[in-house]
Amino acid sequence: MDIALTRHWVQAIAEAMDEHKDRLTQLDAAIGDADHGANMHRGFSAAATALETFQPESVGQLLTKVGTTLISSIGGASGPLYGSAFRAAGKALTAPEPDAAQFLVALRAGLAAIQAMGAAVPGDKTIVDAYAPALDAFAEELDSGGDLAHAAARAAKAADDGAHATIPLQARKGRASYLGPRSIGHQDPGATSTALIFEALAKVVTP
Amino acid sequence: MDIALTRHWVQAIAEAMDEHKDRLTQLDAAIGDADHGANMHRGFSAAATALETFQPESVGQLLTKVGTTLISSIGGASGPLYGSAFRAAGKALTAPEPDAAQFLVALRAGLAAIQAMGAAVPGDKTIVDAYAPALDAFAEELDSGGDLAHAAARAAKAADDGAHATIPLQARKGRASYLGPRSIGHQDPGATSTALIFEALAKVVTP
Amino acid sequence: MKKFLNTPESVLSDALAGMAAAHLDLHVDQDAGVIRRAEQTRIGKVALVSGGGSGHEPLHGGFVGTGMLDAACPGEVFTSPVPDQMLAAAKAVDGGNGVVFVVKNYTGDVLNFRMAAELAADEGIEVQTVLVDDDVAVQDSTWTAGRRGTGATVFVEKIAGALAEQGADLAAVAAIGRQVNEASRSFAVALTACTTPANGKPGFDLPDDEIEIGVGIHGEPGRHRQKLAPAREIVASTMDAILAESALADAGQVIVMVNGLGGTPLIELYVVFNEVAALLAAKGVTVARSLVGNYVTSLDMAGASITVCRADAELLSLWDAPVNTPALRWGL
Amino acid sequence: MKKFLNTPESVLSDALAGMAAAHLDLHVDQDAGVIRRAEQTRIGKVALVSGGGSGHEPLHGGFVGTGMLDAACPGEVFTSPVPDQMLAAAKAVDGGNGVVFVVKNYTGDVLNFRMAAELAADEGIEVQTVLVDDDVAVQDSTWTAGRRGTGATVFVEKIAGALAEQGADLAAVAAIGRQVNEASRSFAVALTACTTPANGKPGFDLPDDEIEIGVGIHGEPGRHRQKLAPAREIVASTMDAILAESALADAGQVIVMVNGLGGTPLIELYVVFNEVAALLAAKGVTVARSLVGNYVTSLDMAGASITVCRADAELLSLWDAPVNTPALRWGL
Ligand SMILES: Nc1ncnc2c1ncn2[C@@H]1O[C@H](COP(=O)(O)OP(=O)(O)O)[C@@H](O)[C@H]1O
Ligand SMILES: Nc1ncnc2c1ncn2[C@@H]1O[C@H](COP(=O)(O)OP(=O)(O)O)[C@@H](O)[C@H]1O
Ligand SMILES: [Mg+2]
Ligand SMILES: [Mg+2]
Ligand SMILES: [Mg+2]
Ligand SMILES: [Mg+2]
Repeated sequence: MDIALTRHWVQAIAEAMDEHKDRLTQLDAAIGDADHGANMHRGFSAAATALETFQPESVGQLLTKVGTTLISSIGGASGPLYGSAFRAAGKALTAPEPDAAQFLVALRAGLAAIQAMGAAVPGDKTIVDAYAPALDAFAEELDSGGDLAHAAARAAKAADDGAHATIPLQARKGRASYLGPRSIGHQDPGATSTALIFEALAKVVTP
Repeated sequence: MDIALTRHWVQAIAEAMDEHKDRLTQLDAAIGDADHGANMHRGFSAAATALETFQPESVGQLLTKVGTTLISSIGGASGPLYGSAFRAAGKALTAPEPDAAQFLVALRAGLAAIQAMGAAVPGDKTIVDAYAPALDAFAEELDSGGDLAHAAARAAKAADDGAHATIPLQARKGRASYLGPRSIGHQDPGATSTALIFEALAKVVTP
Repeated sequence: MKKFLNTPESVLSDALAGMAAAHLDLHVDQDAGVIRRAEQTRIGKVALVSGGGSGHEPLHGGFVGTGMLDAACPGEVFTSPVPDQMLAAAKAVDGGNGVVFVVKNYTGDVLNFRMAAELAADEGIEVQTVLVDDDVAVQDSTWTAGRRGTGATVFVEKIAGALAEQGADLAAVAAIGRQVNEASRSFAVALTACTTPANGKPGFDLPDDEIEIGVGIHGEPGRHRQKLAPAREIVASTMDAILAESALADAGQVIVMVNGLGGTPLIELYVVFNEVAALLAAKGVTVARSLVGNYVTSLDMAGASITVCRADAELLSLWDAPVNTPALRWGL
Repeated sequence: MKKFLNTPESVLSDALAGMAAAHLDLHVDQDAGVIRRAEQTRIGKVALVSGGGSGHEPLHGGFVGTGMLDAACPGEVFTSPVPDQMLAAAKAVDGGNGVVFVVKNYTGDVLNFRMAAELAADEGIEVQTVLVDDDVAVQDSTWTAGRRGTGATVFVEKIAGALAEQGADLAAVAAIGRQVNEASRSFAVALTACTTPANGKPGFDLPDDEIEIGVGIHGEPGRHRQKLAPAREIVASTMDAILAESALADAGQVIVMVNGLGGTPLIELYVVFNEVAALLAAKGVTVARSLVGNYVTSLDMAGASITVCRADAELLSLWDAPVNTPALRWGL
């Protein structure tokens, strides 16, 4: 993972959020407050814009900058969560251009930050339900000798499956938890945006 | 016209207003503020109730009482107009049990009161457009030798025709005048309630 | 129809009971149909009485209190009160120096207040009537019942109320009320129709992308409809209508009210106010005072009205005078 | 969607510009996303900062002023503000004796305010957070994010604001804020969904004869739906939910707010208040103070919330202390 590729990743996320803005908002309307699409779009547009004039010395610096920008521009629950995740990922990287395994460590730091902050565990119908299985798949692929592209592809698939698997769950964190059993039957917006983030990663690292 | 018959008339008006409440309100919704049915119903119910314990010595006293009750219970434009009409009619009667010609004089005093108060002329799309032709028909029938029953029947028909004839008119008085040309194409609620009043009269005086 | 009510018939009495429970400074006489200050009128003070159909809350009952009205007479929903109410109010609050009736120009209000004024005169109470007719959506011609009374009522009641509180006589209080009315013009736009409890459904049908221009405050349709437009455009044409009639071009200072019709939230009213302020600033007119909120409503109608009042130093100082009512309160 | 706006994206900045134009006592810093008193904080006075998503007007910006908040941070519609805003607010209004953050209990608000508190601490500003969680429609359990913060926010801001104005220290101001929150419980019912400008259509579909019970203030669906019922029944079940949690039975005196959610007119709120007052009177509880109106809204949602706060003499005297904000004003 180099700086150029990471820039492309953020750019790809911004495009995905733009494209899927309405879908995310609709998912949030069903069990939340109908702003997740606008939130993610605002945040990653801001991040992409911030990167235009930012010349980092490492992937870590770049990711940290993205996180800081997300925190300063999203608000809501997703702002601090995604923002802290990117910041933690960035700070976890020591190598300026991490290899796949080092990148996995960074992604793990991101998930840890989200859980430290939001206290969600798998099954709570949150970001974690897409993020955690994505990392498991990523790690498995690396363990069995796969490269970054393959690992990212499997992570994307796992994140998407994880997002779908939130449908039958009852939310126990965030705004959707207020609905109690009525949150069942709807896909979690945050898990869905996480799946988009991993899909964007897979896209940019696939040669 | 005797006291008992006049009581029946007021009772019949009250019943008609109850029955046609929704229609009057719908007509008023189109070009006014959707309260004419409720207003007329409230007013004539109150009048009928007031008469239950009222022992007048003349038809005139009875009509005056009805007018006073309408003024105290309707409000809106129709309260003072109909109330003053009944009061003026009552006060115009000297004979305790007027004949048809004397009753016509009373009805005329009622119309005069409405016009003195509201300054409407025929064609303004108001009560007057039903009331005035009703009196003309009433007078014509008496002139050609008809009795009260026939005169009232012709008046009822003329009032109803007059109410229908308000449809193509543009309102120049009352709330409907605010609509300008948009008031065209709707039947005037007040003219319609006047038609009901004459229809009730025809009903009770027909043997 | 979805409303918080027990029965359509009991809305008014339930709401009045609620007002009585909420505002201990008010005395609500349900039998007489009068809301008045709990405190007796100071001897010699000119009393202000207003009233009209209900469904416009906080108008009028919400403006009863020190520095504004002495009493208000609520009619049935959208129906002028009956003369007995205004007579009872006048008798209850007359301080010996006469009563000003503040009457919005609707046939029903005019006729019922006129009868009440005659009855009051019979009882030896001197009455002066201030007719409010500020709504430029209606042409004041022999073809109509004249301009309607809407938002300016708040300005008339506040400013005449302040002068009365300062001890002015009947003629002076009535005169300033008329002056405020003359200096004020309003125009309203509806995004939806309203539903009266008795009718149970919206007064008119309005497609999802159309708005009704020049509505009154009784759910009656307006002068015409048009496609929904950006707030800036709606405000521009509304202000055109207002400014065309009121010769505000040479007005140094104005009081402005951006008023919600009942179903429009405050955030949108601020958007509207922003456009009004920008437009007046561009014309060199200073917004000296303003109100943004729900003051003269039309049940649950979504929409807004704009009222502009040309104000000199005297009007502004009366505007700033203390007022303590449920809906308007400062300096006390 | 029919709203007064220019574009869905500009609603917030246009509304803030409108607030700035309407309220000259306020300083609206659009860049920083901060609404604060135009006057500098008195040296030594503890400052109160609140904030949250927009769409709840007059909350929070309408409660900035003497005797209440020092600053408010408006987020995007229904979206918590970002930490930068609260940090900027804290820096702008700190009077040297610390800042109280009044935070409604939503994951987003909690997380963003927490980050801001850390950043403020880094800059040497002492921050205490008062978390408001009064909505009994949500069970406070490990299965949820905890009770939401709704109507009690007004009570907390008013009473803690009064104590801060009197010169109390940071711990005392935070403590009374927490005490008010503990003493307060709320419950809301919606007759319609609301429409966010970004979404453009109602957040949920509600049949013409059904209402949504236990809604929050962000357009999210409630706990269940039921058929429309008379106001008396709706209030009875709402008050059951409130009284079950807050042990008000032995409360001598309470402050009550009947709050409109944005699309419900005042006449209906008075009908609701009447039922609340009757029900409390029957239980021997005295309504010592009350508010009836739109204070914590949910855009254009038709509906109402009821908040009850157990109040002792101290809370009542702080409630009565002078306040001068756009939305709450007395004694000044
Ligand atoms: N405690 C939490 N941990 C992890 N994710 C959470 C938590 N709370 C909420 N989320 C995620 O945030 C998403 C909602 O984000 P968003 O709509 O942007 O914020 P808000 O709920 O403040 O409107 C939810 O779908 C959920 O996935
Ligand atoms: N100046 C007037 N002269 C005669 N009739 C009038 C006048 N103004 C209004 N009306 C009648 O009153 C009717 C409306 O009555 P109503 O709905 O009860 O009162 P409001 O208009 O005050 O709501 C109109 O349909 C019209 O016939
Ligand atoms: Mg959301
Ligand atoms: Mg009518
Ligand atoms: Mg009427
Ligand atoms: Mg949100």
